[in-house]
Amino acid sequence: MVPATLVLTGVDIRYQASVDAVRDLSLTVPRGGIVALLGANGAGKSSTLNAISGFLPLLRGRMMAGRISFEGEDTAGLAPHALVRRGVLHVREGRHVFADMTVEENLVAGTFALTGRRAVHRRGFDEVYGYFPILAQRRKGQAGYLSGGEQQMLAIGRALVAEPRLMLLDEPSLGLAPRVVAEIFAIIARINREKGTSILLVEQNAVMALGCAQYAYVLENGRVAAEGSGASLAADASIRELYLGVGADGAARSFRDAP
Amino acid sequence: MRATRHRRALAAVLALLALLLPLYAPTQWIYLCSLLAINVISTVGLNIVTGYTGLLSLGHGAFMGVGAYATGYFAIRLGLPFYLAIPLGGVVAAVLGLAFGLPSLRIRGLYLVIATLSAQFILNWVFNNWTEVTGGLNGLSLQPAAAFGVVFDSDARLYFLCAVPAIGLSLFAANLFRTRVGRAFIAIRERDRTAEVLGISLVRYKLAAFALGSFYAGIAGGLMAYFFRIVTPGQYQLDVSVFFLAAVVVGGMGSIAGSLLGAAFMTLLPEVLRLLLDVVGQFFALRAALILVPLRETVFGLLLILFLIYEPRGLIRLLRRVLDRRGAAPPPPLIASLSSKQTR
Amino acid sequence: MSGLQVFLEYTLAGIATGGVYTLVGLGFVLVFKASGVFNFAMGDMMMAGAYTFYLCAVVFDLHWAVALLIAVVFSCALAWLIERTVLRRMMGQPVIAVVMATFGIGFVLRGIAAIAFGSEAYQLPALLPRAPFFIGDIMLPGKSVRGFVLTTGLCGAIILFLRYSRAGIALRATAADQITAYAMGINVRRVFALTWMAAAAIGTVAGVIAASVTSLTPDLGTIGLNVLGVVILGGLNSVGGVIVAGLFIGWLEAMTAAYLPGDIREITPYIAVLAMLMIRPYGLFGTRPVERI
Amino acid sequence: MSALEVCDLTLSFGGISALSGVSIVAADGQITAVIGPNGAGKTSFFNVVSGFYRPTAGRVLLDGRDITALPPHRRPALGIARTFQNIALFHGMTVLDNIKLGAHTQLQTGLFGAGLFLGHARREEAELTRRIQSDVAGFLELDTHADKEVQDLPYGLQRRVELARALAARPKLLLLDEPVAGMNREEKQAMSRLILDIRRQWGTTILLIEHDMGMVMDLSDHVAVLNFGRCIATGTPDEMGRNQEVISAYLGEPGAPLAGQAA
Repeated sequence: MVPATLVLTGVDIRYQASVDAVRDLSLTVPRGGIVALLGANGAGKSSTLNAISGFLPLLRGRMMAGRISFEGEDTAGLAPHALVRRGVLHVREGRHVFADMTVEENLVAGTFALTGRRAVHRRGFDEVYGYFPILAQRRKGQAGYLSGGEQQMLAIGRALVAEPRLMLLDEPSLGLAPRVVAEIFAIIARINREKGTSILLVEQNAVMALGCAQYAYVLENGRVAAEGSGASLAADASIRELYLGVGADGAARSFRDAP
Repeated sequence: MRATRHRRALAAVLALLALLLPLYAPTQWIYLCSLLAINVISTVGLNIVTGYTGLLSLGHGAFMGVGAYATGYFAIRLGLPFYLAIPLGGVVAAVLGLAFGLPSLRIRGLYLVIATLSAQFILNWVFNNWTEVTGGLNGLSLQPAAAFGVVFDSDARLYFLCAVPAIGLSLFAANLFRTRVGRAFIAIRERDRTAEVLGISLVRYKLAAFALGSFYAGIAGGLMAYFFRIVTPGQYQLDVSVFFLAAVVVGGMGSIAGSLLGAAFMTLLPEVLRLLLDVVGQFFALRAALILVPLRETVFGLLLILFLIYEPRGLIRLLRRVLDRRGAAPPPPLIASLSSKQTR
Repeated sequence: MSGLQVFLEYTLAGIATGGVYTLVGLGFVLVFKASGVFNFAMGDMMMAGAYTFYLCAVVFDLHWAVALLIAVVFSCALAWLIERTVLRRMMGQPVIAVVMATFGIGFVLRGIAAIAFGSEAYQLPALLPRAPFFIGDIMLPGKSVRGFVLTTGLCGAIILFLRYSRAGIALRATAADQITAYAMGINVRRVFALTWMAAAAIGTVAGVIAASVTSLTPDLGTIGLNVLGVVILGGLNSVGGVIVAGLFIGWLEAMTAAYLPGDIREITPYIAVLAMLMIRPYGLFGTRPVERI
Repeated sequence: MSALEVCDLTLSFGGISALSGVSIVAADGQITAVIGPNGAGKTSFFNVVSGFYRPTAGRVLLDGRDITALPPHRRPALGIARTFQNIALFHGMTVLDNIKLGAHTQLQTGLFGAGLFLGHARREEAELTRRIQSDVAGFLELDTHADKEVQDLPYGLQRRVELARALAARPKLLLLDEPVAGMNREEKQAMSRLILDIRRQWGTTILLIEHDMGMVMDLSDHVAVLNFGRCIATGTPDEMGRNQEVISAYLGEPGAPLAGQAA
């Protein structure tokens, strides 16, 4: 049997200020699959991604328990750049393109992940420009002047250059107009299909995420509150409750009446 | 509550011991302790600015110089008695401090570092070149301080001249931090934008802290003038600023008691170095006199680095940890809030 | 000699000195850009490099190129040591603590140099030919002009390196956003160490040029402090700002030396800084930052 | 009557607009929730109200008085207090000192009074300590922690200290930026009760940014929904729960059909 790309078992994450971010989280990203991680703000979605990509220590957080294994290997203790060089690419929330650099220079920055694997090459760039033709037009322009959607494309493209085996996408829809969001999700699905890249997707835009994910987990207060196939969750009332507070149990959650 | 009462009793006993020092201490001690008292004032002043309010000043030495020269000028040219000349010297230092700090305090902390560094060099140049007032390279020579028929010319009397203001100004500073003023200083150091939302005017409080620190420096300089009875440009150069910076860091940033410890440590250190060099000099053909100054600079620098790395909260923290048996808790970061935005 | 000619002569001489300032400023900005550290010891690192060069070239009588090479290597090693033992341990501490530490480093270097070499001034070997240089009727000191050509070349190389090389991109990426740089697979800690070493190498060259134009004393590093204030105001993020600021200060010093009495030249940079703080508080090229809370 | 009235607020940074034409009214003594997806401009809105950002256009009125151009440190004296999304306490200070800072503008002691610490300064300080102990600390169940340093407290308590600091100013208008982020269900319930108690006890007008919709539905009298820097809807919680535009802003829109669904 082929091992899953990513397996988390019993992961506990805590930050310095003794906030419990995530408790006893287990999830699996199958090879070549798209898995969505949904939940409200502060539910622990970003913390989970940071744990996988090794950023926790940089953010004063710690993994207190549990195991993270990538392609069958335990990745605990690996420095973030080392993980990147193995093919775990984290596209952070808020895009974080290098605003003062040109589009192409941003892509060059992405090639550092290839250090030790193979030399820099243009083919990767062309592929990115193939997925995102708009970036090709802007290749000499400063990234800071791109629109939000274009910056998101660049952030994904920059990760793509590094030939990822697993992409962690943190809220790619953040602050983007619905039409742009649809475009970006279409390309994410295409990348997944054509290159077989496994994807773990953190989203607020539940409809979009469930539309392209095969499987999804819903986090609430650092724990998995629900999980299932994308389609089944989309039909589930718990998603509505999570976001709108008007679930099937209706008024059961009143704070006003609490003693 | 009990802890603070203990601490206050301890402070009272120490103050009493300090005031009675000439009764029991040998002469060399009295000399060193006078110097210590002056250094305590200056260190406390810099601690208010740098330790409590988080504004780094590299011009503290120059502001001491301003106090020394102004005091000398008031005493010699205007014939003012020391009890007017010294406070006025402090005021002049505070005003000059404001003049240099004003443009930068409106903006950000780092610009103050540059402005104070500029103050250090510019003022030093003025000490050298404004001959009519400063006496140029020859400097100013003062008569011993005198008032109401008492002449402060013996070691013991000079000691009182320095110790009384040292105790008074230390108490003044300690009191600040029992009130809204001191809390505002610390709040600015920790998170200036949040402090603003609580109604603290950043500009006003930064200026107040900086002026107060410069005033302390000026008073220390004025006492120094009467202590050595001479004021020369060489006394107030950049190394003096580093000396007091080291005193603040070694003693403990944000602690008045720490300032005392730091000043004591730094006052004794050159003496220890001198002794060491004398001993070593007997075995090797070292020209101790030539080496002493750069050796001191090296050691000041090293102390600064070592304390910043290994005990950023200074000797006072070490002392508390030794005294406090329960002190199992790890030391809190000095300024936790700033750490994450270190680069900007 | 006409007034205009004197003016031009001083102007050109000043700009020539300004080249060294620019170089020191670039070393400073390099470190700041990558790691966010204000290195107040930059001038003293430059002084240490110059003494190493002196030791090799004069005391051990090596060829100047060999001596320079050794000096550069030594400086790099020193910078690596400083980065490793001091700055890396201070990561996460507030800016003022780090500034104090670099200031302390400067004092240690200066003190050690003074203990080892005393405070007398040394002359460096004639690295740069002394023969004066003429532009039309204007005579310029040969050392300064050739020093300027050297510094310009080096500045150009640095700028091109930052602009076009892959390592330059890594450096700029780290400067812009450390976590994202990690996310790109850039070894951020190594970038820090490398920039310190690069700054030290640049500083050594600047130090050797500066010392050969005048003379070598433990106070050579004061140049660093002179430049630093100006650089900070020139705008820390702008390489162009550093170049303009460095040249401007060189020119201003020459002007005050020419037209103002006394040795007010010594404090020219500081007066310029204070004046600038009053007029343009966010720096010559800096803009009021948008702060996010 | 409205305590806070924000009219036609526009805020942009370097050409990118964070808020455009936002008008929100917080009625006196009521709880108004500001909701919307991440990046919708909620915190920017708070930052304009507390004075960090000067809006590009629009006005902020407090009790009818125009405070648009007032610097942030002048606003607490008018009765505005806030808490922060990421707790912004002063580490290295005790809980009591942190809370006392909230009352800064209500005290008078100046530099010299403070240094001498005689008469007035001493009395003022003692009076403040007493008032905080009796009103705020007791109310928020912090009295046993007064002398602890804040960084030693657990997260939930830190949030409470921040709230206590804001209350020490006896504000007329309280801005709460995600007061229960990262809390578990029990802590959220406790905090919700506190917020209701504050309103009941002092009649404070409250503006609340919150993502927990259950809590918003429950606590607020009035809801304003932001999306892409615009206010897309206002009304009662129930109306918002049924508003199609609000629902799609939160759940996302299917938008154009996907080019290719994953297999």
